[in-house]
Amino acid sequence: MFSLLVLVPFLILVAVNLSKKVAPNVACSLTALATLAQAGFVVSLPGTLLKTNNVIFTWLPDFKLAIDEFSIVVLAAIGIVAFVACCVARSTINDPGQRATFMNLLLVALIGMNTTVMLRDIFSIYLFVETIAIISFVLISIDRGRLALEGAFKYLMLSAFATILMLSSIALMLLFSPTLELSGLAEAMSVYPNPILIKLSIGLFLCGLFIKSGLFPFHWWLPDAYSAAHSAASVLLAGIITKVVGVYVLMRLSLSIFGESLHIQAMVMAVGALSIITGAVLAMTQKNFKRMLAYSSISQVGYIILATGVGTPFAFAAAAFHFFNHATFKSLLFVNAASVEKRLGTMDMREMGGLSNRMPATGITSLVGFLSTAGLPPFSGFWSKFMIVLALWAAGKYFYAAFALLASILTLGYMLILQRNVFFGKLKDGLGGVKEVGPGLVIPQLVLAAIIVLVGVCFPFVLNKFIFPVQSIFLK
Amino acid sequence: MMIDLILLSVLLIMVIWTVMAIRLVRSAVGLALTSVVLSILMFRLNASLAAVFELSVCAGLISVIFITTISFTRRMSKSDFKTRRRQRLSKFWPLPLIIIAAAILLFWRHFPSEVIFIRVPAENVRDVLWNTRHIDLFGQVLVLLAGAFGVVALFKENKK
Amino acid sequence: MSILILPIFIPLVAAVLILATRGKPRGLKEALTLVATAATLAISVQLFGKEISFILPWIGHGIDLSLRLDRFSGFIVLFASLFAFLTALYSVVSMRGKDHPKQFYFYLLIILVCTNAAVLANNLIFMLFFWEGILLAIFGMIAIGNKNAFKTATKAFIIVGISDLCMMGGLAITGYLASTLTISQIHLELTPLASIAFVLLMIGAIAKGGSMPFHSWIPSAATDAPLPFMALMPAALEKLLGIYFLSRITLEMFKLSAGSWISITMMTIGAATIILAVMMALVQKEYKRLLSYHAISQVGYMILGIGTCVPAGIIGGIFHMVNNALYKSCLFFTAGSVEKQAGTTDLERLGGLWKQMPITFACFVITALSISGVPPFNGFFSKELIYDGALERGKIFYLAALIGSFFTAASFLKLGHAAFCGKASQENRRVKEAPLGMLVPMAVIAFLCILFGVYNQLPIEKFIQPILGHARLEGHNFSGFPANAWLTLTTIVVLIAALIHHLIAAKAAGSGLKASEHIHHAPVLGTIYQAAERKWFDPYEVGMKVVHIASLLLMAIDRIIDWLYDGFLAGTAFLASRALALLQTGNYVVYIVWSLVSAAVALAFMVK
Amino acid sequence: MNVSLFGLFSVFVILLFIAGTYSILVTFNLIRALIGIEILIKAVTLLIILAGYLTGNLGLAQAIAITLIVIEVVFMVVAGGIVLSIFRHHGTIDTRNLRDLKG
Repeated sequence: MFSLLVLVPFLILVAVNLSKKVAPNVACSLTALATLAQAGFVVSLPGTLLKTNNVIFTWLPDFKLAIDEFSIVVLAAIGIVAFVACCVARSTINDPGQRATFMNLLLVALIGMNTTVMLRDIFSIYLFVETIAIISFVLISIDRGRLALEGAFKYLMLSAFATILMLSSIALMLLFSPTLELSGLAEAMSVYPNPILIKLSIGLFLCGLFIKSGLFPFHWWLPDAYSAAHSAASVLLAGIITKVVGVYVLMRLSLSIFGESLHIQAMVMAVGALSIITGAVLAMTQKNFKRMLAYSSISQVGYIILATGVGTPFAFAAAAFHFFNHATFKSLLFVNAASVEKRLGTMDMREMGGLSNRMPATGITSLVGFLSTAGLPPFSGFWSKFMIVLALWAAGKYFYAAFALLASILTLGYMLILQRNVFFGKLKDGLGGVKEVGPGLVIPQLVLAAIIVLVGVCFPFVLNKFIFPVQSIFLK
Repeated sequence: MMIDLILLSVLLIMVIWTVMAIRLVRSAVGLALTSVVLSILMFRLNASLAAVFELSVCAGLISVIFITTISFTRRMSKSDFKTRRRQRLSKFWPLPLIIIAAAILLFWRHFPSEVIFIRVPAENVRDVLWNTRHIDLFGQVLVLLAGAFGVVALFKENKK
Repeated sequence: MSILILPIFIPLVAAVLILATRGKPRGLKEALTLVATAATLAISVQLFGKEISFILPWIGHGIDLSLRLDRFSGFIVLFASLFAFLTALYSVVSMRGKDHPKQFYFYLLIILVCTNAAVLANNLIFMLFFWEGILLAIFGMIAIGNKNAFKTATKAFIIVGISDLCMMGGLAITGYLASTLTISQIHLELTPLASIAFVLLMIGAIAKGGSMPFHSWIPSAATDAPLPFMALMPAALEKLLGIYFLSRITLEMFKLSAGSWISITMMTIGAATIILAVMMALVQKEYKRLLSYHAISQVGYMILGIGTCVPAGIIGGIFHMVNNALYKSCLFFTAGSVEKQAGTTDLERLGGLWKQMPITFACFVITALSISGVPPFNGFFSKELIYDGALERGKIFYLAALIGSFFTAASFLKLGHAAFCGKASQENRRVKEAPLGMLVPMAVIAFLCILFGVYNQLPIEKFIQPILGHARLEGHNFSGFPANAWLTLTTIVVLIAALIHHLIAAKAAGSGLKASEHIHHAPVLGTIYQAAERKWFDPYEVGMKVVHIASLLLMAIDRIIDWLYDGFLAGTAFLASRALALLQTGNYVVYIVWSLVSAAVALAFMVK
Repeated sequence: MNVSLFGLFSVFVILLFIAGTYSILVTFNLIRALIGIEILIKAVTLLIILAGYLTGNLGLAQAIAITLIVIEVVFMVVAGGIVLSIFRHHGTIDTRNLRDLKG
């Protein structure tokens, strides 16, 4: 069953490219259907998964993939965001050839992400992460604009350094471990006598992941790439790709091999906290809509990393929950940005104002995304941030708990600035003729807003069905 | 041991030449030569299959890619070349010094003096690739697909 | 699903439906309210006497939707539903032509929902949720009254809100001490911390009941809020809820002994409330305001009774709660009838109404006799039990209760004399009897007053004694006339004294209304009354004055803090933002250097 | 013997890292930056093969190295495409043109 997650996009990819007659719109629809099906399939899983305990499965002999409760949360997020990116691409990329290429790349990225989530081998994880990174370079520069190419090249350079760091780490791991499978690796680490080499290898890999996920002192490429990318690409990139290649992998590895040392936990938490504060502070003075969202993304990812660093099952579940919520509300905000860009043709916030009057659906859904990001009840973001603070407190990290609470005030601050400048306040002169965007963009906005509200309102259900089971990974 | 030292030194010199060469084409050729020396080192380390790949793909294919890319960009004029030479010398002269200083420092400190290795029974690389790591083969297919679509996206309508 | 959820669910559904109605089919809201309250009443009759518990997992970690029905909560739910039904019936007529009927019925049902849920709840957090819901409903209900109503609503909100905050603190400490949030599992010894928790919880409970010093919103609401609200909330449901919770914490959640300082505190609060509020009531010249002060005064009896911590007092307190809810809501109903028919409740303009409104008058007489404690009406028996309990603990409390009784009788003689007897003024000649829909609830309650008096075995043996259980009763049976004949005799003497006092004073002053003037203008009391009329004894008003002065004083400090937040902090944040943005130079070489330096620092930290 | 072999190789690998990083940091030429990355990847490949040789786990090490070479090629093709596109926009391959996104 789970191999369908890889097979279906692959078959669509083959079918779309084999015959030349297939219009890009058909590819769009097929991909959208597949991603929706993925989200639905994954969400229906937990009950059966727990019953049959069918966690590790093989495809060909030894083709080991595994699914657990955490993978399910991530797979659902992948399905939703890929669906949204599909819709956005359909209505924002005008050139049919480019659209077809975008769809192909999206499908390859989808296969890559789905496989990454199921992998349990550190080199294979690196390989798929690199594949997705290469796709991201192309996605960013898909319309070959001047700034987009600049962003793509910066990402490429920083990503190359991340690659080198991760590969050096893998080379060091080969010295003390006969296998690169995560469980075997953890075992080898526990018996190997030289702690410096182990810490060095873990540290190198972590630094690579920090670059890939865009955490504070490593974040440099992220605002440039996000703000310059085509809007469909930025939805995909900000919503899920960076999160899977960086944050998901970090969380997955923290389960088996990072979790041991207190030093490492302290460092991960420090990086997370730094990202929270600097991302929020930097977002406050931004003039570019997407750039502000990019900094906000750094800040929110900081929360996930902070919770991951705690190392308790509850904190990890909270991080997984925030992972999902961040994927939904950040992609919602990026879709809002795409809508505004489609109508106004610019991302400069000084030229915007009062758009909510002219674009009611965009304005209201952006409000939902904003409230969820700022962590106000009853939206989903409130619950996950609340859980993170609780987990920090329960683990005795009082300083970080207070810090996370105070930092949400900053989040509220920059989000208020954003709303005031773009959607509310007085309508700017010359924007009187702006109309609401078409259904191609309104539908994904509504879908995402509905998910955010539903997850927030049905929190107890979501918590018991999806989030608390994540804790059971620690027992396995 | 001695041969290794010599080969490594040659590798390092090749790299320095690659970095410091003034014309880009020479840099690309330097890179190809670096690959050749590297594959010889790999042969010495009993990694014959990887060495063959290194020789054919890196020394061959990647050099071709670089030279093609370079040929698409504008060629340097003679006067340009002379000014560039002065600039480069002023920029790159620290590199050999840094390398020598770092080498002396590292050897003098007996860098990593004691590292314990976990030895494992040898396995054939073909077995590893085909039997235990075919997920990597799938990944390679995916990378190639990504590259193909990337080339389509980046080059397709450049003629327009 | 359990049947237990129905008393909460039915009114909730009806409330939501009412919100959804448009004005089109007239009478739909009223019909919905009547049907829902009647259904709730029927179910609560079914539920009464059963013991069921029901748990629906909600958030987990001890916070569950957990309900418990026992003798006590079943009894409270029964009466709450009864009063809600009667009030709804009364409102159908009395609210006709008033503003905001939709909101009124919505709040009425929500109050019923919250009361039932708070009473049935077996989980502290769950209870608190609905307890706060009542606060919001009170605010909304008062706010739809007349012009001043919003101010009064704010006053009520702040006073009740502060006491609810105390209660939240108490709940937190209780939960911490008991390490469970399930009410039925909490049995705490009175350690110092537990005493603090108890006092905080008690503040929440008695403030809900309307005791001093949390009373001052009630007289204001009496003139500003819609009248059925007064009959429903301060007269009935709030007493039920407040005293219910007070009894729960006293009898069940904390192990309270008769000699503890908490018991003395409660009795003192009770006695003080009785006397102070009744003194205020005595000099009122407005029908509803007078009643509202009695609503405060009577709660003093209940707190005194429960505070005695002896069986007679507790049974008396709970019985008095029921009786008070009955006659006080009926008295408010008569006030509503008079207001609707005569157009005013100002006692100076009323008089001689007994001819025009005989049934209303009859109901008034019965309930006034009840509240004054005349045998054989219900008020007499509950007061006797409280006297009995108070006498056991100290003569001073008994004396206070007795004085309260004297003034109660005096003020109701004055009220009846001024409103219904005497000479009818010119404008009152054409007043007619109230419509049937208003008379029926009054008559039902008046009948219940007589029934619970003459046949007091029914409420005491069926409803109240099972709450305490046999162990606490020590084999006594508290129904029937008091065992101590001296008590009865003293009460009757006091009542007769009140009557004589009234007759003499009324003759001297020339009218029934002015029968209390000599007290009003007595040497020391006069100044106290003057101060009270200037609201010097109203904690809320005094607090507001202090706050006003303090706010003026703090203005300067406020400016500084404002600068700190607005100028300094925001400025720092923006400055930091700009400074950090300078690092983002756009040159990827700089990015790489930064990343490598940070990686080196991170590695050094980790390998260290 | 083995230890010193590891020491020798690792020192040279570090020197290669220094050379590659230095060239990336100092140059203003996009293609030269890519060549710097190539050098870094070569150093890492050597390190991986060395680790495999030292532990006898050459099968795994070679498999990794081969996969790495494939990634390297695709990476370079895409990077070259981006560099060429940049060249089409600016007419040069000077990195100083890539400083418009900042703040």
